[in-house]
Amino acid sequence: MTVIAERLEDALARISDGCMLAAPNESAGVSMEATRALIRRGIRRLHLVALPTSTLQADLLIGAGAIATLETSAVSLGEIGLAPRFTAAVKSGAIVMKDATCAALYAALQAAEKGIPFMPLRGLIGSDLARYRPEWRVIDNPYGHDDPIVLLPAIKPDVALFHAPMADRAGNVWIGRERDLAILAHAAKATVVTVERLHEANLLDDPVLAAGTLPGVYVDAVAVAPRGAWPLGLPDHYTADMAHLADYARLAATAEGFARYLGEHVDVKRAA
Amino acid sequence: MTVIAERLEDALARISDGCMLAAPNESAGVSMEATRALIRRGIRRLHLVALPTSTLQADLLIGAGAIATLETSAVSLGEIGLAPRFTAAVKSGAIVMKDATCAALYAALQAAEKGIPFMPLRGLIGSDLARYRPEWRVIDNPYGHDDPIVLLPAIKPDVALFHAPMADRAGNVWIGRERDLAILAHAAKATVVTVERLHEANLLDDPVLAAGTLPGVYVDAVAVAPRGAWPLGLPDHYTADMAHLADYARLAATAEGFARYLGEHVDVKRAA
Amino acid sequence: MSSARPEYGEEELLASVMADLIGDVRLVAVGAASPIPATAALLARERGGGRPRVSLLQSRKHNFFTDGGVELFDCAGQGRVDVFFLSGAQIDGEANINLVCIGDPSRPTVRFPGSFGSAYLYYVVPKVILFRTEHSRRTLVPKVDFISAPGTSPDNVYRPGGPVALVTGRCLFSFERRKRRFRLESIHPGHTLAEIEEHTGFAFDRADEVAVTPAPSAETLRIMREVVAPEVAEIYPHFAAKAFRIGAAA
Amino acid sequence: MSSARPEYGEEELLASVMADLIGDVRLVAVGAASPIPATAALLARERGGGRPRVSLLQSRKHNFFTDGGVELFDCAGQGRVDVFFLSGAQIDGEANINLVCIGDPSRPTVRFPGSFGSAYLYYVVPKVILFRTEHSRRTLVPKVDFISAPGTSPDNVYRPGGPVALVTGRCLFSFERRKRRFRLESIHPGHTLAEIEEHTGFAFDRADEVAVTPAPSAETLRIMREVVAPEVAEIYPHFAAKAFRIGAAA
Repeated sequence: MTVIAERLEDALARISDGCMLAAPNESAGVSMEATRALIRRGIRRLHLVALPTSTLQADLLIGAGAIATLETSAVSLGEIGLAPRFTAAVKSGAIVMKDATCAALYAALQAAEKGIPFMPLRGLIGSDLARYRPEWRVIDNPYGHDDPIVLLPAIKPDVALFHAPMADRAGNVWIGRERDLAILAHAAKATVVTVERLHEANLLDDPVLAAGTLPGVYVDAVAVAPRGAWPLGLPDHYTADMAHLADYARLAATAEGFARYLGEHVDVKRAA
Repeated sequence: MTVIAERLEDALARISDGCMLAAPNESAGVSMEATRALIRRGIRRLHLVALPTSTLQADLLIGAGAIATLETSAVSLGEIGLAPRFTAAVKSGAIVMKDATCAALYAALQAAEKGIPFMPLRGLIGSDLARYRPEWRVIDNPYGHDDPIVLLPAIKPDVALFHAPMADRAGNVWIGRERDLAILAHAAKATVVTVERLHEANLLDDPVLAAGTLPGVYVDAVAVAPRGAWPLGLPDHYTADMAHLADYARLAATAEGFARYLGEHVDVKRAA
Repeated sequence: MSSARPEYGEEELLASVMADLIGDVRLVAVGAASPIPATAALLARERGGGRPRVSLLQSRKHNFFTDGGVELFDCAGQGRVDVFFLSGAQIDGEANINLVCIGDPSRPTVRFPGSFGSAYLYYVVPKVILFRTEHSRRTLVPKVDFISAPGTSPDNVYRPGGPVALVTGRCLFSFERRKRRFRLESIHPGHTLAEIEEHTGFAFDRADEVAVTPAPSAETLRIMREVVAPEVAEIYPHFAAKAFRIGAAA
Repeated sequence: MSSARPEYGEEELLASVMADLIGDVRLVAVGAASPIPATAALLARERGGGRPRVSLLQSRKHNFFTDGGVELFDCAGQGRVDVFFLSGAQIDGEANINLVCIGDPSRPTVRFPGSFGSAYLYYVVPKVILFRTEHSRRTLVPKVDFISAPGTSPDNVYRPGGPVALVTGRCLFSFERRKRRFRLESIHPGHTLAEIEEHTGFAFDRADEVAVTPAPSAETLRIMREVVAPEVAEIYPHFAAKAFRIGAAA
């Protein structure tokens, strides 16, 4: 049964040092509140899979020393520019960067979703991405003639973590058209969700809401975190806090500035 | 651009003799109105792919001589019993029956959805289904050791045909949680939909409705057909007409009775 | 009906047996046209205070899947579906099931509806409970004519799942995968070993003394009739009318 | 700025060039951080009376996908996405693009955000329009340091898609897949062939006389400013403020 946690920290208990953590990008719903709580807890050695890209979440975790391996298709601060801690960490070799491309990450997570060991995918051949991914095997398509195709092994995260508009007390989570969140939850062994609010009725009782609902069977823990994506946006709810992100980019340009940012915005929990 | 057809027959123009037609089962939304119209038009030699099973739709098309090949996991009339025309046609060899299992049909259609030539799937090995499907190839899982796994070639239907609650004038179709309809539309080269009614606003403008909407980019033609799933049900809208289905089962037990059913319920169009 | 026989119907007994077989698990799924398994699953959920979660594929209300028909199979592939129920037009002593036909499949003498989800779910769901009320040499055969799904697989075939039991109108068999044989666990009240041997087309193991299937407890009967029966009646009105004498105009 | 130069900005010219490149197609998709391609796509849609359909991935209003981020890639794999836009930190003369790094990828001297969707979409979208406003020997190089996605593939590699053109701040190149070379098609008003040769790091083909890129027509400018600009401003307020002098408090 899904735990509706009183404290965010309780919901995050199953995200342990060294685990493979999967998260969506900001257009689907990033739990920044949980990300800050994990940093406060001092989480270490994460293998972060960001589907398919990341922005502040990866940069913050990297800067805080929480990430050993990052697997994603791109990290930047969007219109604000490069992600400073990501860039510095890759250049210094502080993290292992597994560069991917969006479609390959989707396919590998969908392989886990379907319980199959691998998924074939077009493209990829001749990209240097493949040179650094020996696990991407090229086979001859059994249904073609001299037709090489890449196989991608399934990615099965230990935990998926994201933010969504609402959940009910049975653990059903309304994700709307952000189906990436369903792929993550289906593929991962466990799923932790923060939500803007609890919906008092069962989301599955209304056929219109049910169409956008991830069933609680996939969801291990839910915690309420109003504006939990801040300073990123949540689609149809609030936009990104661009001024804050610009401040972040400025501070995070140096290790000292980043430490100051952590002190001001992460080390102390926001007032509810 | 999607055509919102004045006449159902116009929407069906792209479903031609000999094509591969894909349809969902009755728990997702079967367009029985379109099925009757196709029979009236005298359609022939269909390769029907029923995802993952069928009931009256396949039986009616078979009885009317419209089907050359049927690819599905089961055909019956549910609680009413066996599907009489299906049973007779398989026994006499009048149709080619490609027996499948639900998960294999989903995987093969999802291969088309992902633009990949095949999809691997667990199970299947040792089933006699595989004995009659030489196109289901067994390979050794490249990520395992002595680990045989079946590959299923993609199924790419020419046309997907189904019934849904509503569409808007841009061709967006509200399918709710019946995601099988999206798989069919994504996999097929063209999609024809009948709906209970037109929704005057754009379905994508409302985030809650958008979560259950198939975008018009996949939809070639829409026609309005109130109670278009009758005598089958449409989830959350109306239930199956069990008395009518029982009558059908009784009549369709013989070729003569089936001809009488066609004369009474198919040859003449229902009043709107 | 013997005068010593407690006051419950055959369907209630079978549902009670199946509910006990479900055990303490997270998720039970029930396919179409399965009123007794549906009753058993809802009974297990009610007795477990909401655990296991139950998805009745034929129900709108008791089916929590929202990703279409594919979700059951994906969910099972992920290892999340603990229990599923399968039947067979024929079931043989190695737990192979036939849902397709008798005779040459291209010109069969008898044709059944088809394999449904069996050729996948039988492999990946850890506890598959086989059920077939009709216990006869017609249904329980030495060897099935067509293997929709095999009871066991060679060691190198990925197979986390498979049959654990077979519930019939006469008895309960367990299945031992290693030995590829059924074992008679208990005989339903009112039935005999001789009768079971007469009507079973395959050989099976048994103890010298075979137990009698326990009758449903008063509490189980109460829950089944008061809480579960109305839920089942929404999906299977004819069945509920017969099994529980409730609902259904027909 | 020459006094003969018509009254339009560089962004308007580039959007007009890209809109012409789109042609008569069914579906155009535009990725994140692509304000000029977004302007071009919306302009093409407006001029075509609703055709092509346009999906701006960064927009809520102008993104019709409802199946999550995966849908663009599936849709492209199905062959339904006719046009996409890609950029590169480096682009070389064989249309290889680099979005990853310079130097050893495990210890690069320069690191870019990453490959995004390029290593898939570049292969399957029939018309990929490359764009890079900065036209310099830093961006247009003889050979990229890292191939995020190759401009061409061997004949046996499944590749229905690939680059058709490269739009820079100075000119328009077409790309000839067979020859694996760019061809200078037209030089933007105010720029010269000598300047382009000086600032391009790779060799390219050209006619003896290279055309001047046509200025946007008055009607195109009107549609762009009156209809498209407000739509673009909702997604890219800073860009719209600069390019169209509208909206955006900042």
